Amino acid sequence: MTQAIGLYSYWIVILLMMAGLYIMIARYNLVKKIIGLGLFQTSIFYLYITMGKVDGGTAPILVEDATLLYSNPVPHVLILTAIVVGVATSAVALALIVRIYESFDTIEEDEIKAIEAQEPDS
Amino acid sequence: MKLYPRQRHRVLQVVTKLVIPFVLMFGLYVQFHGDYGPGGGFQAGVIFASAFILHGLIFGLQQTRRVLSPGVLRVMMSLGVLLYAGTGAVTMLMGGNLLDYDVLAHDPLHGQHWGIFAVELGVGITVTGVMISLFYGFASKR
Amino acid sequence: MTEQLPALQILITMMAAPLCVLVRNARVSWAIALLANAFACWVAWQLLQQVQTTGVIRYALGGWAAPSGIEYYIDTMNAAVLLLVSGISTLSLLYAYKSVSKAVPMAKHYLFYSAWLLCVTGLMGIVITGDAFNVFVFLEVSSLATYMLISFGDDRRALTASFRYLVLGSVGASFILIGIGFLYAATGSLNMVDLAERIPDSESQRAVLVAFSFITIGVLIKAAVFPLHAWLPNAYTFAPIAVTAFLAGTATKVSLYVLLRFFFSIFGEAYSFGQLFLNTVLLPAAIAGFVLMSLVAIFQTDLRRMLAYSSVAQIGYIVAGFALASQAGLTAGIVHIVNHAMVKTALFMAVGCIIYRVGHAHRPSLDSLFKHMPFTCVAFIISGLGLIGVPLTVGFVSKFTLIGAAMERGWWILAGLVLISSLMAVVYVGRVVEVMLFRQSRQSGPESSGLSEAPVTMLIPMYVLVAMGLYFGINGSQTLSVAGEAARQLLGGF
Amino acid sequence: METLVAIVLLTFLAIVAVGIIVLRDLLGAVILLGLYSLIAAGAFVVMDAVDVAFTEAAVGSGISTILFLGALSFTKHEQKPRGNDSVMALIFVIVTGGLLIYGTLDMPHYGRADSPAQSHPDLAVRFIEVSGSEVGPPNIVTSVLASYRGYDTLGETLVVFAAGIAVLSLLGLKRRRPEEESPEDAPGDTPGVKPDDVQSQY
Repeated sequence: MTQAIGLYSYWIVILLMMAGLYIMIARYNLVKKIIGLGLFQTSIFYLYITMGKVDGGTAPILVEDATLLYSNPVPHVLILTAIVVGVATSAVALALIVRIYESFDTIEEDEIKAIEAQEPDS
Repeated sequence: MKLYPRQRHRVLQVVTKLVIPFVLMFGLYVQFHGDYGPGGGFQAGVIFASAFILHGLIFGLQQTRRVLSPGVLRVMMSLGVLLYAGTGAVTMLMGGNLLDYDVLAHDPLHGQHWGIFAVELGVGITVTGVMISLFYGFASKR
Repeated sequence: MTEQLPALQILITMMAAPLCVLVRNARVSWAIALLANAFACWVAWQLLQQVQTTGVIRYALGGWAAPSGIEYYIDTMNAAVLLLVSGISTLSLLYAYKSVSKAVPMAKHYLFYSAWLLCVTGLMGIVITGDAFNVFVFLEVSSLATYMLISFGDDRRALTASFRYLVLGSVGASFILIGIGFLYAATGSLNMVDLAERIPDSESQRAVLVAFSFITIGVLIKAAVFPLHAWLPNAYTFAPIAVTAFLAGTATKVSLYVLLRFFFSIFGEAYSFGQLFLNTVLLPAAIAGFVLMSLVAIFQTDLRRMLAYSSVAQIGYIVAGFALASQAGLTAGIVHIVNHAMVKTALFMAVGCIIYRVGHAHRPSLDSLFKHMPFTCVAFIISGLGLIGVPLTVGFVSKFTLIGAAMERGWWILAGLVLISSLMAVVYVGRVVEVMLFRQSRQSGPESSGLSEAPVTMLIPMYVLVAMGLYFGINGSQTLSVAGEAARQLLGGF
Repeated sequence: METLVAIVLLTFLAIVAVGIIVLRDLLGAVILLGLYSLIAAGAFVVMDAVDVAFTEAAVGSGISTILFLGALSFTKHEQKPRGNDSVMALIFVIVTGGLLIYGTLDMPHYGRADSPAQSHPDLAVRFIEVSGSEVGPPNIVTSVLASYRGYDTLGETLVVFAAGIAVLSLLGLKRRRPEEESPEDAPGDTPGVKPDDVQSQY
């Protein structure tokens, strides 16, 4: 059973990551891009956690039982940091979107480009 | 974000008032129990902030701002970072490397305990401040 | 005290950032920022001295020795880049005081300087650390601060420039995160020195290869190397000009440093360039970068945008130096990092002075500016000559070294193309100089009559950079010896 | 059993991801993203990452959904229909994904206890074996997060702080006075309503 999904779970996660990346670069809507970023990053977190899993292991919280097998805590720590970084990035991005909507009256990338193309540089 | 303070969600308001103390209590639990179970400064900060966000959603931002003014939030988010980095500075003054908590007490284990306590508190304060600020920022545009 | 210097390098600017938010006063926060930066600059200078006498410095954070904890790893290369970043930042801050007061509302100044401090802290944190994951964390600190700094620009397009940079930068950072994840899965380590030891023995060589390509692409995006430079021109054009001057000298340079660290120290020259033939990808990109972007720069009418494209071109030279993967090539690349930072920052400062007085940087309408702003124009011309690579300027030192390195490998075409793109630089700098010096004012309208020289606090940092450019141009052996030392250490691995 | 649960959750994630791609209604997509995070948090629990699951549930499906909703409440809710999707983007994504899958081919399999990551003597093994006596807290993640890699967490706090001041500078915390208010009307408002009226509505 374990062998069967030995790599399978990596692959599904990679597919999910690519879905997020695709939304980020192919969609014109700015909010949708950031949704794609969230999808992309959450899937990366999943990939990391997959790496730390040990079969038959338990959560890395020490208990008085020497025979217990623990899962690897290192990816957990890294991802805790990465989650925070991710939400910080989306917050800044969304604040920018709000301001962009205020000054351009649209959040579609191609329409913004069209408006910008009409403005001279200086 | 549109908030409707004047509408009569009396039930929601009463329930919210009942729930908020428990949310805050849970936040404190997560903050200080992070050594033993899942949790820590960051999660606690988010839970703390969620109590205020709930208050803002139900009673309107004006009311929440009376409880917690933006100036206080600014101080909170700076103080948290200063507390964390300051712990590092103190360990350096006491002869250790940056963030080497061993030197904080006579016994390294106690030092570690105090160090982790201080930095988790710093994280918690900053995260609470920033998360509520984010909510204020997005909610107060209109 | 001396053994705590590496920590002070980061800690002071880091603590100054929240302090700025606490005081909420424009002048005080500016003073705090300037003091903290000057201190960081002094520390970096001390570290450079120390590294050159005692060799590599390793500083275990939290007292946990290397692979378990995070460590600072400082050799000649990072010490030099640290000095560059903190130095440029200090000068730009001095410059920012007047320049920013026009662009940013007074009530937001404390946020501006706080973001600046965070940005510097992030950049220095990337450079000083010896831990792969820590690079990602501080990369994000500096990135978020940079997005914010760019959004302070007074044109509404600053917002979209910042947003596009955010999207591309996040893709880059996520790629780096994926790469580090694969490295961790393949070796179980995060420390750079430890990684370098474990990578050759790893049983997951394919994962290592993927990690290598993802980290490379991610960093190339952040460094704005040619086909991945899309975020840079708008960001540089619409950010407040002091920020542009600061970023042009530091942000891309730090990313290039990360590239060096991963290529040469962690994966090793034999792996990156021997086994993977990285130069077959990197060199064409670099060459296309400096030729095409120089060409594009010629047709720009806005000085800021012209210099931005020129920056992408100059990054091409640096990457070409790396791609040679030889002692001489690396030396050329590293020395050009330093030299270009000085020249480009001075140029953007000059443009900032023009914007401060004239209100725009539209080349065709800068007729006979020399009469009104002689000091600014002289600084622009000298730095412009440095950009072209005229003898006795820093640009000459690095281009001469680069051409020498190319010929050592027998790559005559590269040497020729460097010369050709330098000629293009002559054209785009020359057109500005021609307008400034020789073109007669079509009308002496009210617009140009009241012009005067830029404030002294803007001129001083600019002239410090111009003087340094001249000094290191005439006396090139100093920077070359430091760069040569850094290249030797890089090629030797950890 | 655990692996079975993991597979089921992965399938859920895939379905939600498809939903996010095809949905044009942004509000729906945001809610689905929150759901995605919640399912991922569930999967993290299955994979023993309780701290991560806690954070992902609080942040991914809590705070970040609120932020998205906040942003959406004064921008448009609908993504405009576009013609054909970009082929270049598709090719780029397929190449990237292919490269990643190639990289996993010789990766340690899921759940293996003897992989390099699990057996590094100075990281994973040391943290599990001696963090209790070296640092103290029973929760190893807390020990590593706050002590062994405390400097990373300092950086993380800085990132949060940076996001805070960025939103402060971009949006401000105070309600803007009517004359400062932007001229655009948000969707849902009656166009042409004077600022005073808007004020009195609330």
